[in-house]
Amino acid sequence: MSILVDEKTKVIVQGITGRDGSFHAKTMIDYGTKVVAGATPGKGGTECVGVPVFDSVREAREATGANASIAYVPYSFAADAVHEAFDAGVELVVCITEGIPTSEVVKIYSKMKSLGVRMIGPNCPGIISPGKCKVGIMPAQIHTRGNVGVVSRSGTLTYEVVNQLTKAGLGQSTCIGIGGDPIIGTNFIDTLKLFQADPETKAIVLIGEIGGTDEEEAAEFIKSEIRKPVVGFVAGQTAPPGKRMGHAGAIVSGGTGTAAEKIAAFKKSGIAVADIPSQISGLVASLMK
Amino acid sequence: MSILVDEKTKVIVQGITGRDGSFHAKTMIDYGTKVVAGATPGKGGTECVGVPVFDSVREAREATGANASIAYVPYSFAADAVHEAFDAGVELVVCITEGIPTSEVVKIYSKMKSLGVRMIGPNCPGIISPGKCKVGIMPAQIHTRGNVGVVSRSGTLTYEVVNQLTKAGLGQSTCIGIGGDPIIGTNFIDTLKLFQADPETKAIVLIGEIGGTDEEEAAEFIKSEIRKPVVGFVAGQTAPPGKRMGHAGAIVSGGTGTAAEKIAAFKKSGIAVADIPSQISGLVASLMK
Amino acid sequence: MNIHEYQAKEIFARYGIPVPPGKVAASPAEAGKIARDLGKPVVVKAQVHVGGRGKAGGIKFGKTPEEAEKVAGQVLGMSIKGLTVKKVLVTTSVEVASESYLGLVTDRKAKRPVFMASPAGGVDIEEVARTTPEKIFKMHVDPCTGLLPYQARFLAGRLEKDPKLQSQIASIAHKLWKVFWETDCSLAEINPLVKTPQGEVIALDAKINLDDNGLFRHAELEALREGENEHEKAAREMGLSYVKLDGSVGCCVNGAGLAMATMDLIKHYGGEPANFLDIGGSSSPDKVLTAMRIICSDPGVKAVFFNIFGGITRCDDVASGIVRALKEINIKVPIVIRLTGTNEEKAREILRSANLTATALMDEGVRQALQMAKGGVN
Amino acid sequence: MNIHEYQAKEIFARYGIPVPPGKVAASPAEAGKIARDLGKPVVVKAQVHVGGRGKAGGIKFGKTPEEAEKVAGQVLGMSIKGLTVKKVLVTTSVEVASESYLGLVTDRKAKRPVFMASPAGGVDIEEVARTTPEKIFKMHVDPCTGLLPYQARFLAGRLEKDPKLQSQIASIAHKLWKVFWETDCSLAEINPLVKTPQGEVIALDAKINLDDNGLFRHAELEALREGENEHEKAAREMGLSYVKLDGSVGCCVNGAGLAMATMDLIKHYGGEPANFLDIGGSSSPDKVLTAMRIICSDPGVKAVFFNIFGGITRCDDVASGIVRALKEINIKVPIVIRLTGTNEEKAREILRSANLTATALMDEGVRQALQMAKGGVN
Repeated sequence: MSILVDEKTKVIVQGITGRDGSFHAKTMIDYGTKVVAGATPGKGGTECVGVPVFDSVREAREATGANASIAYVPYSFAADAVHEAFDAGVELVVCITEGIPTSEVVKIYSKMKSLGVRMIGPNCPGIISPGKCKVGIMPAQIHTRGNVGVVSRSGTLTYEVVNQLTKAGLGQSTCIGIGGDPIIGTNFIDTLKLFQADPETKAIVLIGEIGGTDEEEAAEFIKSEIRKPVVGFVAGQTAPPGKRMGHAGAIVSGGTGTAAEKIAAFKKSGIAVADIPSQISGLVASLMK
Repeated sequence: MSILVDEKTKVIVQGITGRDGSFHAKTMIDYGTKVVAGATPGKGGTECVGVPVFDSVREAREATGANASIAYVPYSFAADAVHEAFDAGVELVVCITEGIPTSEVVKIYSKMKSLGVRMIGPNCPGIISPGKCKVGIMPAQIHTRGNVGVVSRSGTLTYEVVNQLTKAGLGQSTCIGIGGDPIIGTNFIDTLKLFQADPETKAIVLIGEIGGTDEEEAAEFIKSEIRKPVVGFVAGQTAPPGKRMGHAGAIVSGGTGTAAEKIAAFKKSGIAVADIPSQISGLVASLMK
Repeated sequence: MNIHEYQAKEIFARYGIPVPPGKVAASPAEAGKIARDLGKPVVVKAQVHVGGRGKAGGIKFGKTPEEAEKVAGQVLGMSIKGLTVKKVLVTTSVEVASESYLGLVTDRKAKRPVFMASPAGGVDIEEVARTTPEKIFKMHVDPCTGLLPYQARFLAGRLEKDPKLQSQIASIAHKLWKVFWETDCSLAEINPLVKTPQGEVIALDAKINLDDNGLFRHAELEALREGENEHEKAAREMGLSYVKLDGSVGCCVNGAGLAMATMDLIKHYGGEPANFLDIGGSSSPDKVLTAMRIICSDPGVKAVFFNIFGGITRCDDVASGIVRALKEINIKVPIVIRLTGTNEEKAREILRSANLTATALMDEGVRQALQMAKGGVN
Repeated sequence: MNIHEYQAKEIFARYGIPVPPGKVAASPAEAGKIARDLGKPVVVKAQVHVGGRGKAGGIKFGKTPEEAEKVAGQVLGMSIKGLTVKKVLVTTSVEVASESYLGLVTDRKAKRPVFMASPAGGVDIEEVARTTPEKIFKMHVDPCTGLLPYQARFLAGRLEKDPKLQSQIASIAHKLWKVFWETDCSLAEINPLVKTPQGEVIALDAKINLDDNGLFRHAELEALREGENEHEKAAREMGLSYVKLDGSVGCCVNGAGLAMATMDLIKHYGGEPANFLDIGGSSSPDKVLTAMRIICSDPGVKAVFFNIFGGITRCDDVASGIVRALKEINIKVPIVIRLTGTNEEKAREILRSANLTATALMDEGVRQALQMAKGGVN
């Protein structure tokens, strides 16, 4: 097993005919992901990287039975693309796009909850179940199949950690980047629940960063609900308050959202905390023994 | 048993301190309904018809554990009252008010579906499970406990029919007026499902009227899903097209929504159709034998 | 409530939907002046609350201001389906390369608004729905998000192939949605939506029906109400629902469903109802008085039938109203009363004191009223 | 993005939220003229993007225009928490009977906007939240319906007892919601919201933070951006995220999380980062060039550390950028490069040809950079 995506996942690429869309569609296909269709308005009936293209997600889904989509769409159109996918009956939408207005994400979240569907992101690298399915932009070659579940608000920092795990012989069940925006569709707790229920996942790596209180809530949840070893790391210990550190969500404001608070919460909940990223694989290895 | 309301229903009266609110709260209490609280902004801490009044529905619900509410609120504030009740965690809201803009009801319906709660109405007389609980404005004395479920888009026409049933010795499990507006929270099919599942209900009377296609859809549903005898009646056979017959929803437009079509649909589905209201009790009696 | 094409086009223009320039005229001279000011060939269109005015000769062309004045003279005052044309809309004549349909209504089944687009424009959309439903494309609008860009794009794509025209149509769709939602419409329709040979998309006609329940928050739209006669106006202002019909038995009923059932029952027993009249929920003698004035003003009425099932409506209030009406209005037709329910006994006493009786049964009441109407004497 | 009080008040006024009349001034003379035009005693308020200006002496009263000019002269040019005051807001002085708080922020946990009201106004709301949380009343707003009347009523009821004042506050709450939602705010706050002895409710202060992600659809608000230095501006325009810090190791990293982790690691090994810099997803040599210009303009920087984990970012693009930067910019500090991932080998070749080397390990790179920064020689 694994979580959210696997061999059965059939993916529509929204914006497949764009530069990023076609590039990543190809890397996903090369990895073995079942990319069954693309959707670009006005390009219906054509083909792109060997995949049939439809004018709308609805047509793409009806023709292929896809159950997931990934949106490579500029920020001004990305919210619309997610709505389109949900309205077409897609159950899992991965939204890579950075820069979507928070108010639009609020509306998407509200719709998501009322339909009982799921968005990963926005502003995220996507999700990969190594050896099975990749729906995202992460470099595939650093991943290997195994039993560590990785969840992170970051992109490249996740690659750093996964790379390490792989080199240390610790494969991954699923790696998910949940996104760096203040409001995201799938958060730590949502993911932790899935990892807890997944028999393939034997240990969990949770990579947080400053801003918000998602890590604190995750810590509480881990303490009461997670029966698998968890290794935590929080980026941004040296970030000054009031400044946005790249990610729209990475900001210490009003004295809350500091790395120190998050690390304290992790420790209080019995999570093994890595001081620096390179300690993570060692901690995982020791806990999995 | 019975449907939706019974001895366990605990009711908040929204707008209890108004003229209509206090009058109907009293008749409900006299009937034995558990009216546990009233809510009127600015009147919190007072008492009305022997019931404690709160400023908000939230406070009323938290203090009393009420699970239903009824809104006696003018049309310009009624939609807000329904939202307030749902936001406070009330699961069943009866909205008597006539004249709420359709766009407001559309928004309420959308929220209702996403929260998994229920509104009866608007523009309806409410609901009564005779001998147990009355949440509405219907004259209580014409009802008697028994095994006929009555569902209707009308108010006084329902009284007419119920009165007849009672006089013919045919008591009712529950009588529900679903409302005369084009968009209503609970429709025929919703109610039919409940009557089918209710062991106390042995036969169903369905009173439709011109406008929309609710009756046609109910007929289809009855044919495939309902295993209890159904007697139908449709008001408005003599209504001219294009004219609104009182109820905002009672209008034949574009050649659809005619009584003739609805009656034909009923007959096609094997529903016993009464030509005139006074035939209804006879048909019910014969089918219940 | 229906409003005229010229009023709907004013609303469209306010929201930025392109409509041909034009103005409304009440006289041929006015129409001629508008045509002169426009400086182009015009169309003169009858403004009446009824469909099919084209076939009835209510739309005519005027190449010159003189011709416009002449045809306006023909259209003004003409009768279309029983309605007299009192106003015409004079607009520039538009060259048409193709016609399509774009409209929005409330979908009662889906319980949300639905957009409809059809390349079969300029004809009755209900006819298209019946004969070639595959030519109608639908998109439901989520009240939370409003019309989404992908939906507007879909609709536009069903009407035109050219991306430039598609984006014009998508933009019109967004504006039409705003018109519909912000002004509480029950229908907002462009039929035909035309493409000109120059590649512009224009709303050649405009139809708006307003949700009566929404009017309280649009005073400026309520002011557009017209075509009501004094009785309809009096009924509305008193909170009564009244629809005039052609029969001989006047009806005064509490509740819309019961009122319809009463009409049906009159028909069932071989008569014809003279009207639909619902005196509404909260009874008052004043309402009954107004209702009687309205019903009895119809010369076709040969008898009046009261059908009251007391709930919130109190029978004694209605009885008092009837007694007062008999004193204050010169009523020349017989009255048959059926009442039962709340305060029935009190009501009977009040009626007795005025030498009136009442039955408790609807069927009996209707049969009596029919007999009275046939007899024709007081 | 933060905007000034006077700009926020302009937005408030556009939405009908009552604010005291006033204008912004950049010189004492201008301030005096505004005070004269207002014809009343005024308050002169420093306009700086930082809190606590009152305590710092940035708010002063002027009973006469002359006094206003004088105090404006004191406030203009003063330094508050390191920021120089370049503008003052001159508004009429308002008599205050009581102060409260009304604000809206995005609640990251509930994933929707939340209204906050507190009778404890005029003080730091975060302080209130910490010390007396029971004095803060919250109401989440459903994005589908917006602020509902019952919610506005609830909030108003927490601030005042008098129904007239409550309805003024409820109306302000509705307008504040529109400001927040329609202009893509991340915070919209009135602190204090004051009641005057005459029974009027007025927004005495105004604070708005804008969601950076929403600015693309509000060109008029984007134009309010100020206080950026040239490097911050250059970074933003090139799509880089840059935050200046006080350490000695300049950082150039792809990805915000990795950039933060890099800073933390520098600290972990005993150094101090000179900046946060994320060169973003799609790499290009131009971006690297701009990043180097910005980093090296900081005189505190003693060494530059590149930390690149190639994914979408291609290592060869970054290497090319570094080589170009070394040619085009006069770089006086040593550069340490860590790179791995997409096109790593190509990148190493490019670097080799310019006599540069790169490590593949982050920890090693950081330690080297620290050594270099301490050594201080190229």
